[in-house]
Amino acid sequence: MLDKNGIAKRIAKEIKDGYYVNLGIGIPTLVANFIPEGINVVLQSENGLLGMGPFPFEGEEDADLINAGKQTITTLPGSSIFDSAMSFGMIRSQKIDLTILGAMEVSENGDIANWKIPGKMVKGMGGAMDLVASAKNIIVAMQHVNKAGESKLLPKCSLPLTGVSCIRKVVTELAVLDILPEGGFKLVERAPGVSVDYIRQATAGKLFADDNAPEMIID
Amino acid sequence: MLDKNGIAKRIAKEIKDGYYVNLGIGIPTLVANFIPEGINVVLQSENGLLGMGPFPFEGEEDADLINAGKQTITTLPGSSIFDSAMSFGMIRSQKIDLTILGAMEVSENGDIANWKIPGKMVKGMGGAMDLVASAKNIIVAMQHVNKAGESKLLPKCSLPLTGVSCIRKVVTELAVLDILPEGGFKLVERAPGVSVDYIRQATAGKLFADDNAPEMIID
Amino acid sequence: MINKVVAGADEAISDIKNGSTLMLGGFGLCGIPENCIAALVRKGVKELTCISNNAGVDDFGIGLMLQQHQVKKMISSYVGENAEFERQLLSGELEVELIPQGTLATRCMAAGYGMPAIFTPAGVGTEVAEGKETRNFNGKDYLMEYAFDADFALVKAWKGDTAGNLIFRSTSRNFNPVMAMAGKITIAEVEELVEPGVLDPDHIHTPGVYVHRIFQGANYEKRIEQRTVRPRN
Amino acid sequence: MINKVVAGADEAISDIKNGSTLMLGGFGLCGIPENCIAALVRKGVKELTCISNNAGVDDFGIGLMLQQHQVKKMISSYVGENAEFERQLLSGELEVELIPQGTLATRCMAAGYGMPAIFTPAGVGTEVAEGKETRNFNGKDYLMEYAFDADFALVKAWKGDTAGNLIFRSTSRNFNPVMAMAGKITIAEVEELVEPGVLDPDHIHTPGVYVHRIFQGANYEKRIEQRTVRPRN
Repeated sequence: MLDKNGIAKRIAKEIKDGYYVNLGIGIPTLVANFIPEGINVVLQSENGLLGMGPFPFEGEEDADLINAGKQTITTLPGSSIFDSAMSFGMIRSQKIDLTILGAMEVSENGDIANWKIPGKMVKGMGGAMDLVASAKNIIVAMQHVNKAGESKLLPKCSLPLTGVSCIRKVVTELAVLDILPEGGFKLVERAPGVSVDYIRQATAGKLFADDNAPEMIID
Repeated sequence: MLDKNGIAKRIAKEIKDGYYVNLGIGIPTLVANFIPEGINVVLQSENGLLGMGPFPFEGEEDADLINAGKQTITTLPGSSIFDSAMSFGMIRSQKIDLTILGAMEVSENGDIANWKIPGKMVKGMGGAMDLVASAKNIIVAMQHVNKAGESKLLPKCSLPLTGVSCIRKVVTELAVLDILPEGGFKLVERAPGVSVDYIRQATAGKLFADDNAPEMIID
Repeated sequence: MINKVVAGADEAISDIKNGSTLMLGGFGLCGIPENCIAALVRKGVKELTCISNNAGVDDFGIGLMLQQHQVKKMISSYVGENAEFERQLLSGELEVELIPQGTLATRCMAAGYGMPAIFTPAGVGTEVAEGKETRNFNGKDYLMEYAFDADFALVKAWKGDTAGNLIFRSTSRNFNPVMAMAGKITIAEVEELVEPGVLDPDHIHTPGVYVHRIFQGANYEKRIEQRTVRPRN
Repeated sequence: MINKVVAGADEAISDIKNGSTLMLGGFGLCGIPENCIAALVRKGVKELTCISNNAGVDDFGIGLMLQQHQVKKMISSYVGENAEFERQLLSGELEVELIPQGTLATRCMAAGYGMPAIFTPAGVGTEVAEGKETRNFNGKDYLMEYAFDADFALVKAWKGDTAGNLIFRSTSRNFNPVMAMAGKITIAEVEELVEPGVLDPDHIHTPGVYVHRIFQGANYEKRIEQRTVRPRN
């Protein structure tokens, strides 16, 4: 079973040389720490930056330079700054190769719910609806089951949707799963030490799982 | 009867302190030479400049700095440069207070034709259709009659239109005329030495003319 | 050039009235019009509709106006990190319209560019689409969203000149340029106000034609919401 | 950063084929991609559809491609000053679609911003409106105009870095940034190519994500169409 860093590490392997990538808040942010050496990747922050660098050294924080999670960050040589309209313009026109974001629920047809729980205070969707509606390649980083032990990979989302039929890959603490165009989760890799049966029980949506599905290789 | 400079001079009197103004090619360009002293006006050139200055001194021409008539020009302190989308964005959102342009024909309901003569080589409308469709205040600078002696102020335009019901004021070699919201040209001022009868004969469209219409004062 | 300078924030916002619709630039607390917000609190105008990506924190940004019960409605994409906001929302005192961040930015741009409506795929098939026209182009569904109609836009820039030209610094740019274009009256506060000619025309982000009033702000606090750092080695 | 550098114009345009749709930046002869045009003439591709505000003059700019009969269709707002153009047009060899300049710019922007269509009042009630959807918003009529769909955008910038970031100089900016955003493949030629980090991130007009190939051009002629000067006193 993977911890958060393990999920981030596994997702990092999906990033290819030359990709522009948007990382959501939470586990997706951790992915930046595991981008393989020698691969040129540019991180977009939707508040208006291409080429997001690491956190600043202590004492060098700049209040005018933050990411979409409102964290102080840095630029890199070759960074560019732009306004919010251009930022979502490049998202809508699919200039971003890969979007990685978290989810509360994902359905077997690729719907995602990650912004609202009825009855609880709703903070808002931020840029998530724009990202999922536009991105050509979206990976969801999430826990396979919630704290009550219920599957978050469902036949149909129960929570209000963020986007429809948009997710194609999910990475959880248990597995890597593709969402098939015709519907259903396809088990691609198991987390180390996790059995196919365990994944089957943790997946409420339709699962296509080969008993010989390979274990993932992370490091 | 006014010459071209006279028409430009008279139009310049319509420019108020604090105006952003777009000047078309031809007589409108001459208006810049007659903007009263002490009035702060910013000229927009729709190829992407606010704050158009005079022609450069000989030897200081810059191929990268031209106006919409493709003439070499200069900037002024406080000028700004922008792309064509923003330029027409500010035109459409009515940030330009006054547009002055030429016309082949104007009708009594404010239609304008100035881009196409069927059977002749058509060069294009450039930015004229955008300007007339959006500007809140448009003055047409034109000759009252064509070379054949026919009126260009008509009940209805005969040439293909550039814009519909958009012109509110016309300045010709003979007169200043308002176009009334309910239709019809209203004589506001006569050119020096031109009689109301003369203007009546030169105007094919409906004319509302007071026999005591004043002569214009230009200098 | 046309001089847009006013003495300060109080003069700049003097005609903002109860019930006005305002756009406020900034993302989180980054690039917010601190001086204008302080002046609005001093003036005490109420029943405001605020279009702003976020709603500040309890004791800074729009949070200061919430404390004084000046806001009737927020139109935002994300409103976390604000206990007073939550209290007013749950009590029914405050109305909130949550819209996707890109839709928010593009509805501002539409106003500035004189486009009455735009099409975006954001929110198709979700509750955001309820009551909106959906239209298919090339096999993909889009929502039609209308340009905003704001009485005032309050923006914060780094440098500005007396003709109203603005330059933003780093990611404090965010929503400021698109809101500057979109306000019927646009008020810009800047850290440094200079004479015309000091700013390179090629570097200007917001041409002065969009800015109706400009002043040099004071005492910028520029609070940081999430101070994240890394150790030196 | 991602390196977008190619050796030169010939490599940059090597996959432009007969029948491709191209956007070409520039206004008149100002800010046109001179090196790319020369390479297209060398390559001899034909049946091109060119989206460009103007069509050059007889012996410069797109006029050079017209001389070689490489252009099937021009989509422009103004095409004067070109005798060969007129000859081909009258002989039926060349197809021309004239559209308002703001519509041209905005249809580029729409493509770059992922908006399938936009609304503009330009051309309402004229022959430009024929066959187009007209829609009324707030009492005013607008035409719906579609985003352009161009295989390649060829733009000319002043400075660029290896990551594809572009800075334009003065009014040679014009259509270049909106076309840079709009091409499926965007090729940028620059007067000066620098390493990442040389250009200030706040000064960049076109972020590198929009640019697929970049090279330093050579022998810029930058011809002036209307040399207008004033005497020194």
